Amino acid sequence: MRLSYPPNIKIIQVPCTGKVDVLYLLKSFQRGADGVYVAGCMEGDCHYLTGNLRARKRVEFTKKILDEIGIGGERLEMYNMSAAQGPRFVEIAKEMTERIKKLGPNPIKRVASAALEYSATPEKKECVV
Amino acid sequence: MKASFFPGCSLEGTAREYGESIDVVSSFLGIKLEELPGWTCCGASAAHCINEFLSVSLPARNLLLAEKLKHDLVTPCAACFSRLKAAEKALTKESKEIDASTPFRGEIKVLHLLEFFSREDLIEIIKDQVKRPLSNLKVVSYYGCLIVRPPQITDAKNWEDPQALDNLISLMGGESIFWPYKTECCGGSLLLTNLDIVRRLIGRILDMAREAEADCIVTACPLCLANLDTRQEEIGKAKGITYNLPVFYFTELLGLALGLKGTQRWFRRHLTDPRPLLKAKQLM
Amino acid sequence: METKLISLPVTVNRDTRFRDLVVEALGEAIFSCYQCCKCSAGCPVAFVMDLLPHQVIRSVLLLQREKALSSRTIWICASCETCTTRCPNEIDIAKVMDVLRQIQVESGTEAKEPKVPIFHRTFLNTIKKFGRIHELSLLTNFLRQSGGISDTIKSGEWKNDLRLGIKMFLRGKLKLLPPSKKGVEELRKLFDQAKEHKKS
Amino acid sequence: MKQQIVTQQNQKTPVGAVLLVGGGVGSIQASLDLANSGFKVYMVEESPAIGGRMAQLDKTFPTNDCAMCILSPKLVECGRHPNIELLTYSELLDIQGEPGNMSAKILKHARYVNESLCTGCGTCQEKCPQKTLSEFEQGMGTRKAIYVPYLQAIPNIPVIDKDMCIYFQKGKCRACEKLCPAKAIDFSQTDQKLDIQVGSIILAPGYQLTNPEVRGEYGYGRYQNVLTSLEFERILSASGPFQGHICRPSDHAEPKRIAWIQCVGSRDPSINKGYCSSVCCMYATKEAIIAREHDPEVRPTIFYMDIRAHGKGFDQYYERARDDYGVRFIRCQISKIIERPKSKNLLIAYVDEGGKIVEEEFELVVLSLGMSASEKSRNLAQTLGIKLTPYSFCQTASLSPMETSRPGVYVCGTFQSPKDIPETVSQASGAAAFASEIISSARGELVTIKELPPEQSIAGEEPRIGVFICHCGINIGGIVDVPSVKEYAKTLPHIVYVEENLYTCSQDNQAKIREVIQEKQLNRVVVASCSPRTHEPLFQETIRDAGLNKYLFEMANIRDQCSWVHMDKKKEATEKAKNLVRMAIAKASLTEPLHEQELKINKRALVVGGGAAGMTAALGLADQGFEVVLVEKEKQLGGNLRDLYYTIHGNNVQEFMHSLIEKVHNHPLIQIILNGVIVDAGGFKGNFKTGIMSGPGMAYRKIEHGVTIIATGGEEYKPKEYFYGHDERIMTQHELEGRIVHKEIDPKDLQEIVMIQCVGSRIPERPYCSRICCSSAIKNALKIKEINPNAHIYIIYRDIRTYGFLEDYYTKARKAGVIFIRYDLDNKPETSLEKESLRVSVFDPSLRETIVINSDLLILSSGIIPRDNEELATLMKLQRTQENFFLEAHMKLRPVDFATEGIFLCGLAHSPKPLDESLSQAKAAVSRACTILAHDTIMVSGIVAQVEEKKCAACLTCVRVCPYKVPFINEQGVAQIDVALCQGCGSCAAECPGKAIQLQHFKDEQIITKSSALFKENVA
Ligand SMILES: Cc1cc2nc3c(=O)[nH]c(=O)nc-3n(C[C@H](O)[C@H](O)[C@H](O)COP(=O)(O)OP(=O)(O)OC[C@H]3O[C@@H](n4cnc5c(N)ncnc54)[C@H](O)[C@@H]3O)c2cc1C
Ligand SMILES: Cc1cc2nc3c(=O)[nH]c(=O)nc-3n(C[C@H](O)[C@H](O)[C@H](O)COP(=O)(O)OP(=O)(O)OC[C@H]3O[C@@H](n4cnc5c(N)ncnc54)[C@H](O)[C@@H]3O)c2cc1C
Ligand code: SF4
Ligand code: SF4
Ligand code: SF4
Ligand code: SF4
Ligand code: SF4
Ligand code: SF4
Ligand code: SF4
Ligand code: SF4
Repeated sequence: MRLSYPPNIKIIQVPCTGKVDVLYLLKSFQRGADGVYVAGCMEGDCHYLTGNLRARKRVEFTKKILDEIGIGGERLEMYNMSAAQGPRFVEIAKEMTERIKKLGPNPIKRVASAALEYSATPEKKECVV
Repeated sequence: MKASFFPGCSLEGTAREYGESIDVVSSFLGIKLEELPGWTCCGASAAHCINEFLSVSLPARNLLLAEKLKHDLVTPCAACFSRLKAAEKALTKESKEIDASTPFRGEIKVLHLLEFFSREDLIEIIKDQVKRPLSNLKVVSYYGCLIVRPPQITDAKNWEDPQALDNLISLMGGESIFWPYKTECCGGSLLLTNLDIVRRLIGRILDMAREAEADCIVTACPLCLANLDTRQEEIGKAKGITYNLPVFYFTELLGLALGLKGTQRWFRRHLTDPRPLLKAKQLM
Repeated sequence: METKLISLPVTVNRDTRFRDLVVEALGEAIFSCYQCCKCSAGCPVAFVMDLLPHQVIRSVLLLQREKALSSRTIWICASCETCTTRCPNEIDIAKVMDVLRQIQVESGTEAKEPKVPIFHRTFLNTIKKFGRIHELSLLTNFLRQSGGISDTIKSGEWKNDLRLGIKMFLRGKLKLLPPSKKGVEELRKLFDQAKEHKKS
Repeated sequence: MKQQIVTQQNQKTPVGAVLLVGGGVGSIQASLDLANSGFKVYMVEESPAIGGRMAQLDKTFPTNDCAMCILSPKLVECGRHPNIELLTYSELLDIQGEPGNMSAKILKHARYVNESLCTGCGTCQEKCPQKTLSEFEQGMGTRKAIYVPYLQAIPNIPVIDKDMCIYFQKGKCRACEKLCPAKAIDFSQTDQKLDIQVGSIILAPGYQLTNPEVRGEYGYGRYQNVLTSLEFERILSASGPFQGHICRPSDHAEPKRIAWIQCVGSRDPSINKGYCSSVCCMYATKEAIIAREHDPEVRPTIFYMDIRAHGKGFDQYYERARDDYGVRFIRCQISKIIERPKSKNLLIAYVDEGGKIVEEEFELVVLSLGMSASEKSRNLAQTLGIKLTPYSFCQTASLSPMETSRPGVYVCGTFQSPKDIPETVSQASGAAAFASEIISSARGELVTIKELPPEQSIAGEEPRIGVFICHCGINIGGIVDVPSVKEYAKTLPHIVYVEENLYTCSQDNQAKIREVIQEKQLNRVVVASCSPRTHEPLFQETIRDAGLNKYLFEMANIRDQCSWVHMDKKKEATEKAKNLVRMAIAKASLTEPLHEQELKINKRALVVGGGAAGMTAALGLADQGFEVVLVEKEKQLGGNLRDLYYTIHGNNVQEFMHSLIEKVHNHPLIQIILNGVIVDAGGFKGNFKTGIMSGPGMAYRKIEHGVTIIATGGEEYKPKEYFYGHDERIMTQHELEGRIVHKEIDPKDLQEIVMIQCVGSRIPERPYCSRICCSSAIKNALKIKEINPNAHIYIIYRDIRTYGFLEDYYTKARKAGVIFIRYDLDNKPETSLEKESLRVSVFDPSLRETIVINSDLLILSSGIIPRDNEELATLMKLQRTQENFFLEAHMKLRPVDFATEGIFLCGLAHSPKPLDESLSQAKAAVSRACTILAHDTIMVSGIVAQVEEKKCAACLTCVRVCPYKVPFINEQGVAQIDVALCQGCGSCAAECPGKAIQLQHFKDEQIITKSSALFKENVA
């Protein structure tokens, strides 16, 4: 299935969302990402047992930091999806893009919009889109 | 084409038009249906209910008579068919002491008239002879219970979705409508004892035929026809609807499609008069 | 604790004679019933039954003779053979009904639906007398035997029936004269033999 | 003596190859086990691709994993494995020869596509003008005349369906030939016959759905909205004909009221399908749950007879469906479906809980069809001279369900009996153990081991990056302006070489990449193409062949994540492709060679537990030539077998046990330690060290071993219910069996016996089904009936769970007159115990009245609980379920592996199961263990976490976080991570507060540089 989603989304692979560091998320915003989301496996389905649960905690934590420093926690999100959920992947990509468009560009920079996705277990994630 | 014919008791009474149409149609098609001489009642639903021995021996007597004549035994009634087949199975399973001097050898077959009319050679003839195609006539086929059930007895192949009547309708140029109540029970055996149950059963069948947008119903059994035809008015009245769904014997429709004489006379005998419908469809 | 009892507890019987009769007529197959209810779910007259077909089988297996024989079910079963046709365990439920009716009739007690056995008896008597069924005689005899005439009058049904009767008559559907008594002698013999084939 | 020599001379040496028939999940598992333990594998699959039925499923119970996600990696592994040869679109015609040395005749159908030229680009499929219904989509979707059965199919090579192809039928077209960029279409191909030499054969041809038309009353084929369960799986599937959108065929409306009818074509002796298909109760439950998840307004109803949730975790799944998802379960077999002529809705009449007839309308009905052996596999069995059961499944020995009637030919999966995926997988491993046992002396003889050039050092070099950008036919090139991406790439730092290819992955381009690496002295390679999922290993292999470390490869995903998903936005897609290439190059410039550590493997195995499972595992490994240490904590071997006398199939258990014990004792490679207690454990896959105290003096020994098999078993639950222990007439099934055998009870003296099922099982404290007690009760009831046919036996049950062919015994028991009475948890039977009388009263839901039975005996079918295993679990860091059974790595596809590599489990330690299944599982553990023991060394992945000791504050964060419990604080007081154990998830690195941990290949610097590369232009 080749469903389309907005091209402003770029994917960075990590072995597991458990690898997504608070640092990466913050750095991304610092460099100019307008939005970032983390796409992990379904809860309870983590290839590495509990990585996605940890990631969620970190994302929640980073959202707070973003709120405090004035970038806004809404620009960051964590999603869970299985590799079979192509349509959901697209839906999320669209939803996130819409959300970021509404929020406008990252206050740190002035140029166009881009979102970054940290995606786990690449071999699973892509087979659907 | 020759066969022994077991008319069953109702052909001279309530099902007169069935008998008449069978005569006319079969002689037109060159079939010799010879009434089994000395036949007696098969016991119908009564015998098996209260007397095991009679339930086999009553039909068996007829079967043995027929075997002597060496022709297959054809019957137009579902109940007779069912009883004769049951006897046939019982006799071939364990030669019962009905008449030890002439055991049943199983050399003849018991056939329902519908089966008989579905023979390939007859189908070919009918196909060629249709004079007045039943165009635009939307028909649902009603087989009832005992022509098909239970398959161990009836040897029916497609007992949950029989096709013989539907095929004949299509052959005659009518529109055979698919509906789910082809073999739903009409309560025939309870007609005289539990009329209210029967009314409910018939009511459901009529309702479904209406829902399927049928113009009429076709059957192959005197009891089924009697049930579906005679009680329409009273059932409809209780529900505040007019069914007006004529019920035909398939041989009557054959007579009509083949352009044979006498159809008027048969149709007059129906309680739900089919003539207005046939006129409306320009089939009369 | 909430109790779900509908009737008093029944102590399981140890006397298997009743069940043995059914098994004799039907074979061991009846034991294989796993109470799937398919027979009942497909029975066209289940809505008026006091014991559903699967319960009839169950009562036979649990040796509850009275329950089975005094049921309305065994008489209003329309012998449509739906249950038999579809039972996954090849249990001839329709035949179980027959056997229970036969046992009931022989027991001499009154049936729950007395009209039905009377009808069947009248039917067989008509055959015995004429060799074939004469619808008019059957009808009148049955009404007389079952007290049906007064019933129909009471219920007002007679108007309906009368109207129907007249219509049938007008359409030539009522044969007035009984059939000639072909083969009746032979049949008598069968009826005599039948008496020897009682159940119990 | 002389004679022996003669036969030995005649006997050819075994062939180290195995033939697998079928390409379903069973076959895939067996082939990977075999190929990874030193054997050559040929896999014959009749369809154009492997995957079997599992590839068609949406999710899988009881974990709801996506079937394709968990299967796909295995498919890819099979497709790429140097020792597995896939013979798809082929069939086995005949075999000749003796076990160990057979020759197989195979017919390879013409594909009309040259397999070595085709790159799987899909152009032909796209352009072929001829459409037809897709078998894979169960006729609900379409495919072309030239097609690959499904998206992720392996091999990804199309086949021309001759009957549909316009050229073959009418002599014109050849569009595919014209347009194939690889010139791979070959209309001149013909069917080929191959002869293959193998040592043994495994049959895994799977099942087909039972024909729904056997039960005409359900109207399949006549009623549009009556579907088969497999059709419904496709409807649920996101890659299915409706993209996972639930809609019904008649009008494509979204059905809300959906009904499932169970046991269609199963448990139906009237059509010679007397067996239970074992999976349909669970898959219907699963489909109902998923339908609800797709659309919360869906109201699922399941009409069933018994819910057969007899597997691990199944009862909990069923209860969740009922309680959390509102799935309505109604116990009634349906007699008929009625389609309403206008709405095409479906009417179903059923008997409700109160014994009333109810008619209800549904918008969609799914028939839970059972499994049948296909006619083809029946024919195959006949040609091979293999006996079939009366139901036409493969006949096997009753205690060895993988051995067919022909020596050297084994079976696994659903052709042996209906079963789910985990059981198929486990049996497949078991069959692999059998198949390899007879050829174990030829291990390693036919496998290919690649010679690699030495790796060149790049230490101190500046990055010199080569970039290869793929057009993928028109897949990429049709959308993305590849030449401009190429020009752009040239402008980026460290770039030495850029090239565009039509197909970067084609054979000749692989050679080209190798050349360029040499020529231009490249030390990093970037490929911008399809997807790392399928192609990364290929390119890594290519650069390794050229002497570069494989971690110096990086991929930019410009097809799956760019051209395919932005087809309508060519300009943006090209921009994005540039971004992706820039990011990949940025990361590549920082990649480092990683070294996979090579560790020696200790070829000894430790088996813990000397019951049936443990002994069988020990023997299996020893017969494969490996040394085994078998530890049993009791003073003798046997476990539960010691007081088990007969199985339901009539096997003599004591005889079986004694011969097993004797074999174990006499095997030169098995060392038995009785009265052994494991007191410490350490090490990792290939190199474990376990301390055991044993013997009367409790002497301590340290055992070094490469693998561990846990077979610590389970035991009977001692009931607290129903006056157990208060009266000698009340006992468990197990006790009854013993007393009958020892003549303490004479069934002839008994008139009335009551058995109560699920004692101690399926209750809140122990929510699982013990799986064997239904058949144990039936076994003992039949035993009593055999001796005393007049005994009245009443079995009071909740659901009878005689899955698979065990159903026949249930039928047999009923026929013998055993009466079954159902109860619910909130209406349990009650016992009253007085001096003389033992009375059981129970509400009979059929007659809806309470029945009282004056019983001579009350037999409790008590469940199985795990043996005390807490200490062992802690020592070996093994995971357990809530109920304390051991927990496997993955419920579906790794049923006998622990998450910790190198440790396996089997028997009752895993979950309750009958003897034959314990034995199969023990064999499976053997096979899995062999995949490690067969090697001399193992490579440990380079992607592991490393601690920078100076930065470590010993805060214990990593120790807590690691899902595999790898990090520990060493003697130096800093965290240490064992590379052999680390799975490379990176969780520890992400949480280490001092940033003392880095995950190789995904270092902070590498990831941040890569993500920052996206913004370089913007910020600059
Ligand atoms: C609707 C449905 C839902 C299910 N859901 C689940 C679930 O959620 N979880 C679960 O555990 N199980 C589920 N199952 C069961 C699961 O499908 C099986 O357990 C599993 O597929 C069995 O695998 P197998 O390898 O034995 O056979 P198959 O998957 O049938 O594979 C056999 C392969 O052999 C090939 N083949 C056949 N004959 C030959 C021959 N003569 N020569 C060469 N090749 C041949 C076939 O083409 C096929 O590719 C479900 C089943 C159904 C019907
Ligand atoms: C009550 C009961 C009734 C059964 N009835 C039937 C039946 O009728 N039909 C049928 O087919 N199957 C039956 N089974 C199942 C069958 O017995 C088992 O499947 C089979 O025996 C396999 O058992 P096992 O080897 O996994 O475990 P067990 O037989 O339990 O053996 C495990 C062994 O491991 C030892 N052990 C435990 N922990 C340690 C440790 N830490 N260190 C060392 N050793 C340890 C134990 O002492 C024991 O000897 C029954 C099982 C039970 C419990
Ligand atoms: S259908 Fe057959 S098995 Fe099912 S309850 Fe009725 S008699 Fe028993
Ligand atoms: S035969 Fe009797 S019990 Fe059976 S389905 Fe028909 S009416 Fe019901
Ligand atoms: S030749 Fe056949 S397969 Fe090729 S494109 Fe034409 S129809 Fe399709
Ligand atoms: S077009 Fe050629 S290379 Fe591409 S998939 Fe088809 S056959 Fe293979
Ligand atoms: S009881 Fe068995 S055959 Fe019936 S649906 Fe459940 S698993 Fe399938
Ligand atoms: S590497 Fe290129 S040619 Fe090969 S599949 Fe991927 S994108 Fe297509
Ligand atoms: S008795 Fe045992 S096998 Fe049967 S359902 Fe209960 S726990 Fe499961
Ligand atoms: S990378 Fe994962 S598995 Fe490895 S030590 Fe860290 S947390 Fe554990």
